[in-house]
Amino acid sequence: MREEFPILQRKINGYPLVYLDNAATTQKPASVINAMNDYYANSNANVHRAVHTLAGEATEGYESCRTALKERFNTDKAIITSGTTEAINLVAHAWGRANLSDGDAIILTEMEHHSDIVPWQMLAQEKNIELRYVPVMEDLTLDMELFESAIEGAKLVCVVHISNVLGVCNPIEQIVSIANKHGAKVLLDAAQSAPHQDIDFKSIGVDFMAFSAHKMCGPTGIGALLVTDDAFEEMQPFMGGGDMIETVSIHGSTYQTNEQKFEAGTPRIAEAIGWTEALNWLSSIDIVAEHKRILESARWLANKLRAMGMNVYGRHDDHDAAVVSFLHPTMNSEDLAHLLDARGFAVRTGHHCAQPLLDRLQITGTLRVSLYFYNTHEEVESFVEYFSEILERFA
Amino acid sequence: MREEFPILQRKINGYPLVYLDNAATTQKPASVINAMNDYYANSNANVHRAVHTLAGEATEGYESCRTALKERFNTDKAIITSGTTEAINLVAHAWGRANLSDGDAIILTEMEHHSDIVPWQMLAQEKNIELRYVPVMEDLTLDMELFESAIEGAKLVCVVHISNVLGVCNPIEQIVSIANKHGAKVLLDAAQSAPHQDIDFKSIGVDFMAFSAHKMCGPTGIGALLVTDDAFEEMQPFMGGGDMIETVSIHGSTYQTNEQKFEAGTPRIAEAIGWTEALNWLSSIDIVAEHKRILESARWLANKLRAMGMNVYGRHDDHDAAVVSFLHPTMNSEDLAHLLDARGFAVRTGHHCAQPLLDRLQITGTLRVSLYFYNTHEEVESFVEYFSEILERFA
Amino acid sequence: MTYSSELSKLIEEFKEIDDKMERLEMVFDLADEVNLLPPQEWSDTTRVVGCQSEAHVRVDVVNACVNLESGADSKLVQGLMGILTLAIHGTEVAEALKLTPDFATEMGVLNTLSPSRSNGFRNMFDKVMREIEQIQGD
Amino acid sequence: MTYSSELSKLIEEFKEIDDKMERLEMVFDLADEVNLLPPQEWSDTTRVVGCQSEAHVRVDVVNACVNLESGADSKLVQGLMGILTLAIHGTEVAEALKLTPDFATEMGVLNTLSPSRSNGFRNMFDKVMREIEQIQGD
Ligand SMILES: Cc1ncc(COP(=O)(O)O)c(C=O)c1O
Ligand SMILES: Cc1ncc(COP(=O)(O)O)c(C=O)c1O
Repeated sequence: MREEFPILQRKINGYPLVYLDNAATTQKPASVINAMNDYYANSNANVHRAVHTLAGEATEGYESCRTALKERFNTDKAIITSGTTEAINLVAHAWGRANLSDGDAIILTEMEHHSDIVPWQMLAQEKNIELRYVPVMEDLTLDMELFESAIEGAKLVCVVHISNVLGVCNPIEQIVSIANKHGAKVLLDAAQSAPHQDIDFKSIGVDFMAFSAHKMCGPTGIGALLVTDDAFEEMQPFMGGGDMIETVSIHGSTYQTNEQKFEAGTPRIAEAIGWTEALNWLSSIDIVAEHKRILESARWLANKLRAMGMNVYGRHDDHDAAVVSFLHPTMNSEDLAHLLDARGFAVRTGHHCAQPLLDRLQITGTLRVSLYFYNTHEEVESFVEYFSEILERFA
Repeated sequence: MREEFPILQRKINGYPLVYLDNAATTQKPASVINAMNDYYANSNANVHRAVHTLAGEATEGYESCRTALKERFNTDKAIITSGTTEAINLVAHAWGRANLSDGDAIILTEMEHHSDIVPWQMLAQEKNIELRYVPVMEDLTLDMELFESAIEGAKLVCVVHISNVLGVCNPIEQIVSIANKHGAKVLLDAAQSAPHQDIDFKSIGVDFMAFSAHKMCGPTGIGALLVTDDAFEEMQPFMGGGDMIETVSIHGSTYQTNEQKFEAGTPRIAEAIGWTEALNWLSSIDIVAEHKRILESARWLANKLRAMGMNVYGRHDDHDAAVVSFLHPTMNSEDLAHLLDARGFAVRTGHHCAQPLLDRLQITGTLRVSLYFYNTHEEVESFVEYFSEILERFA
Repeated sequence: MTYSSELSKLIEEFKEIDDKMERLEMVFDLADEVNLLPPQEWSDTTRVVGCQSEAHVRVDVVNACVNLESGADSKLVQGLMGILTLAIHGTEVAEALKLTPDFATEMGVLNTLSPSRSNGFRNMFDKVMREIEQIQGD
Repeated sequence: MTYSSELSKLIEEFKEIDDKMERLEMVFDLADEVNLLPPQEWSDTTRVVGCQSEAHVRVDVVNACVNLESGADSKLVQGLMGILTLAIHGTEVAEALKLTPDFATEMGVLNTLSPSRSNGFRNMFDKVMREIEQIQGD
């Protein structure tokens, strides 16, 4: 598999790249890079409503992404956005502003990424909506008792499927069933889960699901919002412009009735074509087996780090992600990351766009190792080896 | 120059591609395609706040686009968006919603693209704002007298620099000076002008300027909004999420103070790197001379078509674009476009996302030929030759 | 499925043509095969939605056979209507209802056209079939 | 520009090292060169903004010479502070103000670091220089 990813040949400071920053973004197989290349070199044109051959090819390429999303995730509606963040903002503007009002409540969790907090804070301010945050407990899971008591009167639950800091997978089925009982819709932030699991949108039962291509071997600049037909009907247009309209006159406009209603302007054509290939690539591997394999490596790593005296933030249950967040008791994480980079190890430090979670854990950041399917256990072993060396030399 | 564009080698239905749909989107030189390729194959990582080498390279690559935009257009603030459409929607949400209210007026023109109409119609509905449309006159120019009388009490003027249907270049200096006198801000839709002219943002004097990379040899999925410092200070955040914040807590958030405030989520990294190369490519050619050359071809074409009995919509003044919109007196434009495609000629038909303009002209669409710098006069001649053949055979 | 001999012949003819231009020319020529529904009889009920241009059809059943009138402002679209006319006009309802849009794919006529045009054909086909079913159901 | 002999020596030493790890090690070692501003004296006035981590400096002029105290929670950042200390601590104000951040580029120390870290260095440098100017202006 590794030879399919050109960047894995890269040397950093003279050492082979060991890319362990996959929760931030994943690398791309040659098939994805080549598909975009091929589009620009052979078929580039603007889409929709055009007659010439290139425009036909571009339109088919763009729409093939929607088809691939519908197939992979079993959904009737797939709106293409610029990423998870825009997808969540789309829900806030297109659904939230039209369907929530003064005194309504939205439930968030302390585990959310900033992209699933800030849009709601803005909406809450504008519309005088109450935000209720489900706390994270000592064992790094959501306090489901408090969730049950908070749901009363809430119209929307926004929850991250898998935490990008902890790797913890939240009990979505349980959350959906409680929310449904109280007539609340559920928005799932699947930025970290869509890359790691086979998700069936219809059976998981949420109303909205947001994710990004770049975290699942696809290009930057594109993502999607999956929506149930019911929720779709309740959505008002968000951004206005070309492609999302049916007719425009100086007296007013009418809109498309399908997903294009929410895709104003020239769309992300090359990106859609690249993402289609990424979805194909994911379908070509045994993602369940691969996930099990890298999760094993993550567990092994977490235990090693604990044995070395690190504070590890994660539990690594079977459905959790292969993410290991940790802190050295005294050494600064960024110093460590710099030293790791000197030997080609790419890891991430900082607040990982989840400050409320870190506030709860009473820390300001972690050093995070995150694995994807092209990572090997040997890479993780070499990480541990070199990390011990650093500690001996610098701690 | 043509050999720099891989797609120009393409054959369509066995005939060499003659790409005359440049107002819809332009083709990409190899340098642009390769830069994105190279990013994905060697430097792909998420940007900002990271320590490792790849993240550093990705951040530099992304920010180099902003630097290139600032240099090329002489501006202090360049916000990166997904395109012209998102840039205009950003103004409507971030500036419009915060600074306009009940009873205010916005001036548009009948020549606007839907992307510069629909966002304002939506805002007008929400906030009870009056929209005043400056009419297009017989000679295809704006009625500046009516503009002067409409400006009274208006807070914002939204005007297209060059019409994507007519190629007509509007008198922006005059519009800005009238608007300034009445304290109205000006938003320039530069989607068609940024690719064809050297524009100095500070000296043209508008407050906002929106354009897309894909119409100037750059990739899909990226564009920009240039903003004056004053207008920037009046803008409230639009989309919320990662990267646009300074701090987030469950009690509220604080925002970045630079352009990142309006760039929520993982940005368009590969696209920014590609666009930088496109801007470099544009700087490497003599755009004034090239524009003159293709405008000459457009004039020649317009005259030929008139002589063949076509109705041509355009005047082709020195600053107008090399766009020729026309109609056959009886034959359907899409039929013609299909026949043209049979011999490799790519043209566009339809309403070109400018229905109010077509309403004014009392037509429902045109057949549009639009040239860019890699087009040759020979291509235009062969177009005329083949077009006459079609007319003989089918009209 | 099996086609009427006229349709079969048409399918064969189409298949033999390589040049897009000639295929388009053939579609153009077939525009004459429609029973013309003149523009003054076009209305919202006759309109084929989702077509780029104006395309109108009126379906009836006369003596248990399909009666199809149609017209469009695009000659290509009217050519497609001509093909459909050859396929089902005057045939028995039961026979007509057996037709699937595959025949157009088989002819290669759809990939001669832009995706939006072939969607238009699909919409027209669906509208005609739906109306035949409805009339039959009444 | 000309540097003090101590700074010049440091620049030469840095230039000779190819391995990033060793260069980082050298920066780490230079963390001891600061006149430590202990965490309990860190405040909003001493904070270098735009740094990822906590970085604090206090500048004074004593007998017309620069007095620089500093500290950071990152040893690398404190190492950068150590370099700045070697460059300007104890030198005459007029001399210190001549320094530009180029010396760090010349040393190759900045491209050892991530862009955000080198921005942090830049911010620290600017803050220190601004404060020296201010004190001198008073
Ligand atoms: C004048 C004008 N404005 C706005 C746009 C919209 O640009 P985009 O679709 O790239 O957002 C276009 C291009 O279609 C245009 O020609
Ligand atoms: C859990 C989670 N939600 C949302 C996001 C935002 O995704 P993007 O930056 O691609 O919009 C991320 C990634 O950073 C994430 O990990």
